[in-house]
Amino acid sequence: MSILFDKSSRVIVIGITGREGLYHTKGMLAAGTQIVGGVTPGKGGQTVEDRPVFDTVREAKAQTGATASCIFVPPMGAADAIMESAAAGMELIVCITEGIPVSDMTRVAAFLKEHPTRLIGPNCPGLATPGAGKVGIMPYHIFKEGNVGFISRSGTLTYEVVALLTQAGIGQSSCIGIGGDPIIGTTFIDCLRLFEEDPDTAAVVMCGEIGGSDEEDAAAYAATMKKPVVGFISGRTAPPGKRMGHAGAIISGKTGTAQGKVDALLAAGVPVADTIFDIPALTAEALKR
Amino acid sequence: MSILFDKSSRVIVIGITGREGLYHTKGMLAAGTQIVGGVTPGKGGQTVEDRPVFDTVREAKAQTGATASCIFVPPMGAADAIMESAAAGMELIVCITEGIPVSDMTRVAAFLKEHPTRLIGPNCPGLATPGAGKVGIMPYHIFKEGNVGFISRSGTLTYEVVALLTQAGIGQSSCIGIGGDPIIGTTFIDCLRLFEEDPDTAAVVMCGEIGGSDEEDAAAYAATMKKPVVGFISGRTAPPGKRMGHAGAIISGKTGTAQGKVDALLAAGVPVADTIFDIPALTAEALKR
Amino acid sequence: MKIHEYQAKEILRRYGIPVQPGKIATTPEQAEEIAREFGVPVVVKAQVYVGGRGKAGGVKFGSTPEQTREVAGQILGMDIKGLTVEKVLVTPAIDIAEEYYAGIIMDRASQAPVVMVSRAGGIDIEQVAEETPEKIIKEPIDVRWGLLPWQARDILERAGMPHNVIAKGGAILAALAKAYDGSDATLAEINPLALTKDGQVLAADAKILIDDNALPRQKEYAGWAEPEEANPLEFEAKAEGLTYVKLDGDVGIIGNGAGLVMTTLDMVARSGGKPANFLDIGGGAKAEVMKKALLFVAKDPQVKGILVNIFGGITRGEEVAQGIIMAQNELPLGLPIVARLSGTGEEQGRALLADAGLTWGQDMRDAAQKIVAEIAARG
Amino acid sequence: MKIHEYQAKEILRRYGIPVQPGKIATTPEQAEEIAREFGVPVVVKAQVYVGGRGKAGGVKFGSTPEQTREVAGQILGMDIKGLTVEKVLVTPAIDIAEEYYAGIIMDRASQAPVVMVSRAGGIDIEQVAEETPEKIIKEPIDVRWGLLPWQARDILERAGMPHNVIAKGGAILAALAKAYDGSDATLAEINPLALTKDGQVLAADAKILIDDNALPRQKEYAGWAEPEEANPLEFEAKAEGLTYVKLDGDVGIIGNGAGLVMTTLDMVARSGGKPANFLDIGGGAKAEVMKKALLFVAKDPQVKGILVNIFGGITRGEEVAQGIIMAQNELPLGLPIVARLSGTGEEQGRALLADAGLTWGQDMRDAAQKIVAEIAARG
Repeated sequence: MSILFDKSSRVIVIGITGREGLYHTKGMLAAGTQIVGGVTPGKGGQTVEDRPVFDTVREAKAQTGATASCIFVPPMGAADAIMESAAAGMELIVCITEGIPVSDMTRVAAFLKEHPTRLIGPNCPGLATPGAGKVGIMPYHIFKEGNVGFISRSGTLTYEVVALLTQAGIGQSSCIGIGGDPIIGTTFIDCLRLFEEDPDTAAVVMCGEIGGSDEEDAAAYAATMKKPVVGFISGRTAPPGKRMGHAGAIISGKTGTAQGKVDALLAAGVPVADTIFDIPALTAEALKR
Repeated sequence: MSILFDKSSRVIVIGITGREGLYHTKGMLAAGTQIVGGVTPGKGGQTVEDRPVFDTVREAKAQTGATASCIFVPPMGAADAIMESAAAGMELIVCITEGIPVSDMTRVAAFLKEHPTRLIGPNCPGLATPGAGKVGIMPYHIFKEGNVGFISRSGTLTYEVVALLTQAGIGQSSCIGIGGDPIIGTTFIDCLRLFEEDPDTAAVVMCGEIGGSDEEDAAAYAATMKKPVVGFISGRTAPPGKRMGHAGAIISGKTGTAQGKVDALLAAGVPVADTIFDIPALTAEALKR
Repeated sequence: MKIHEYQAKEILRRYGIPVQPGKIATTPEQAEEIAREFGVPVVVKAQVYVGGRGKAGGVKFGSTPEQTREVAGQILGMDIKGLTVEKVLVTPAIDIAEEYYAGIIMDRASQAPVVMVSRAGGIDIEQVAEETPEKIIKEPIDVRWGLLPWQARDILERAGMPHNVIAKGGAILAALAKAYDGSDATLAEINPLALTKDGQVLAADAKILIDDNALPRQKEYAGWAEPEEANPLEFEAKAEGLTYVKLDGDVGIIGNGAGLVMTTLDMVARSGGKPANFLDIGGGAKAEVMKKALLFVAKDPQVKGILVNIFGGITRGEEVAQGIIMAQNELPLGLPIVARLSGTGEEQGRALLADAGLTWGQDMRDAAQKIVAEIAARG
Repeated sequence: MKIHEYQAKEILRRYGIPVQPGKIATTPEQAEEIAREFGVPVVVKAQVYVGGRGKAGGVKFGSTPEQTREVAGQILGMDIKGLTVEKVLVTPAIDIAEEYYAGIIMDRASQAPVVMVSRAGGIDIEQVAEETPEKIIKEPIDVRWGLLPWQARDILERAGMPHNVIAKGGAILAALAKAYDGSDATLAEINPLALTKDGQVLAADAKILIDDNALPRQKEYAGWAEPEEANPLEFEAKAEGLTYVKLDGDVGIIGNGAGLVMTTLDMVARSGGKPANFLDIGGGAKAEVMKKALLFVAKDPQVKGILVNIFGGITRGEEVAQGIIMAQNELPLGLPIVARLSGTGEEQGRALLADAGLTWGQDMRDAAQKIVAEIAARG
């Protein structure tokens, strides 16, 4: 029915006592997510929405049996929260925080090689499994249960496209916002692999953007997949050398152009939507294959 | 016939163009050691004693098929030379240098966990296998081929005791100076294990000193060995809290006392010589067992 | 964040990398004085945030103090790729025997900084990478250990540097990696790393980019910020906390979320318009932020109309509508605005816009087509 | 290398650890002035390199500036365990609610620094370790990552610190680990880490030992060196590059190699003598070094005879013998010297000694017995 997250997932919110953490904890609870507690160093012993708050992730995991962390910690402390969650043995870590220094993320990347876990983000909207709930900040009402996997680097663009799919009657199995930073824990190709193995996913929509070469790598893998993939690339009008909002959305020299990514997807047999309005039709077509 | 080093070992000298490096390169050559080259950054392309000098260990290994490094690099660069040798894939690294900052050695210790190799030292006289040669600075003429393994933390004390053994007609299989620093690559217990497995060693003499608990650990292992071990501990008159020359020779609180080590050895069934003059007799007796 | 050559060299100096002495002049007279102090010949180098200063005439020799004043006078005030030269670096000329390239750059693929070294120094490394990639040695840094001195030497050796440079060069490269890490750089390069005829190795030119995300903990370097772009609007936007990129067209664009704004630009282009900018107001923006964003976009004299595209999640439609209405009175009369609001507060927002007589679009495509049509209608 | 409390606190301050302000006074009048500046009450603390200053009367309160002068006058010049107090630290008194212990110490067994934290602060941690080891949380630092902030908080939490201290305390502990690493310490401890009644967390006392081997790269801290021991000979030896330890007996001992010298001490003791010192001349010493060592050992007024024990490898017997002969004229008349030379140059050395009428021993035991006998003979 889903990848990475389902009804059995037990989530703790890191930074639960902050403004953002608290707001989205309520949203996740409303979506039916099992929030079992939270962590804010120095505020252990308090409760938030009737959930216990702990000083450390280790303690939170020991007391609540949590399997996933959702991180709303300010940028300078977020890498630390990721490493703490990984060391505590969390299976899934979703880091929402935007603005983490890239050198911190290089350390996180090295640390995660020694601490097997799945990191989504940072600088991402999180993930949702319609019918089971969400981890992160996606507006849950736009989803519809179904069999299309969805992957995107972006937040609001995800909402736009998911809303279009839902409007067109196409439901989703799981929806992953992988994040707009240059260094992220989970890339397109990782998600494609997971969806390929998920019995409840029949097709995948991936919305890429300029910068890096994750879309190209994913295209090469998509060519080998049994399930159909539909692509979209944003930033076709972006000039080189300019960071388009996302730290990762930048064309450097000749790498990371929208055209290069579109070409790679097409070459891999992945139909690419011209505008987001073409995505539902291409997806419906893909589902027929 | 030996542990760690034999006639097939191919040695490069790191710091070969320095005063110490050059002097002891001659000594090692005189002892019959296969010195195949040397390394001094910036002096690649030169030769020393007809051996080629390289800028890097990687290059030296590639060109000469070296299997062991002998390090004579000044203290501030010695840890770097150890790591370079380990990364280049040396099987054996002997670091003679005294005075390496202990924080450098903590990094070396962590690095070596990821780069399997055998480090002897630092702050040690190296090792010798009578009949095959030596790696390091031990005076080679004191040795005699035989079947007693010898381990010591100290340099000149080693020479004294080996000379006494040789005088008494007791030859040695291999002789290892493990070094007097608090953090060393190879400890008593490591050497005991190697000698226990060496078919050409019949008994082992270990000369410990105050500081740390390596002798106690070795005693526990010696109790389980098939081969007899003879012990000696120096520093019985050393006061607590004073560093007796070796950075590692210091009694801290109640740990590291000579009496504690003697007691541990005796409890493990290891006879302990009162003075070094008693070592040959105890060894001869052990060999009869 | 960009910094000037002289500032990059100051960072390198702090990490023990040999750099010629140098001083900044903002007038020709100061340049002359510095030339007297250091002794001639000197090099006078424009301090602007662009490459190719040499070709543009922004780097000149001064063989006497008087001539130094003269060439400084030519360079100061010069326009290089749209940037006015306001200061020059005056530094003793060195007798370069060979030039190398040494750089550390953040590499997405390795999720780590990568060291790059080449004997083909002094020229644009991207050109080398394209034409003769075999002349570049690249190796990722294991951030757990940092670039160890022996690794630095090993890289230089593999890059084919002569023996006599390996020891000095290795120390410089290892220090460059420390400088990169310590200053939270995303790029730190020495180009050329010069080997002088008298056997010195030093950083003859340097470039460092600092991670914007790290500026809160790099307070000193954050204080070095200057207008970075030919277009001062981008600098102003940064100061006001807006994520703004200036583009060439005439359709001002505001949205929430980087991916959505980029997609909106594409949609405007596909509808026959030309985007004038990228502006992301982020998540949960209030009316005040929306108003500020509109007024900011309108500052660009090229802008002939503005498209606002909001998908409400945390951002509420009525706040956006209120912001647009608040901005109306302060915006140039008759500047067309088309808004598209969707999601949270969509109904209230649209009602507010309708009451105020403002145009709204049914969806992103509809809104894009409307603003393009309105601009075209007004000529 | 030992440093004073006020210097340790200066290092902690550089790493952002909260420490009360403090100033050093060398006269009672200065102490009074500082008390006026900070405002009373203040604490006046003897700055000497030993523990237990409090019990020895080296820490006193000043509730008025005048009283501060008075107590400073009592403390300055005081003898604490053989050391004379030459300076005091004057610092505002704080209202401590709870005391913790936080330390980083080099641990041989883990080949890494170990963090130690305890709620039983303010007292000797070795005593806590012995009597109530369960009150100490110990954890080695993975030097590849350093002590990460979350690990610091986790350790505090496990040590049973109250919730409200975890965040502030964690930042302090992580900074302490950085200070330890950055200053090449072998020990860095805050004891007590004080929680004040107004909710502050600060380092009320601090102790740092710096690795002697690292002093060449810790130039600033190396410059802080002062005589460390009650016996000034050890400090002087250090300055002269001799590895010397003062002991209680009357037999001066010189040898080459730490293990050999230690064994020589044991042999002298076993022969009924009492070693006056440990002195290792190292490998390859020349005659000049031997002479210097002899003259140095003879400075100790307790020394009644000297044993020289050399096993020649790189060190040559004739050099040693020449050194002894050269020293003879400058040594106190009639001070017995017994030398034992073995290995390289043994024959030549012995011949030189015999010519000069000096005693030599056949081996280490013989030499030890001879010097003990000679001293005994002279009473």
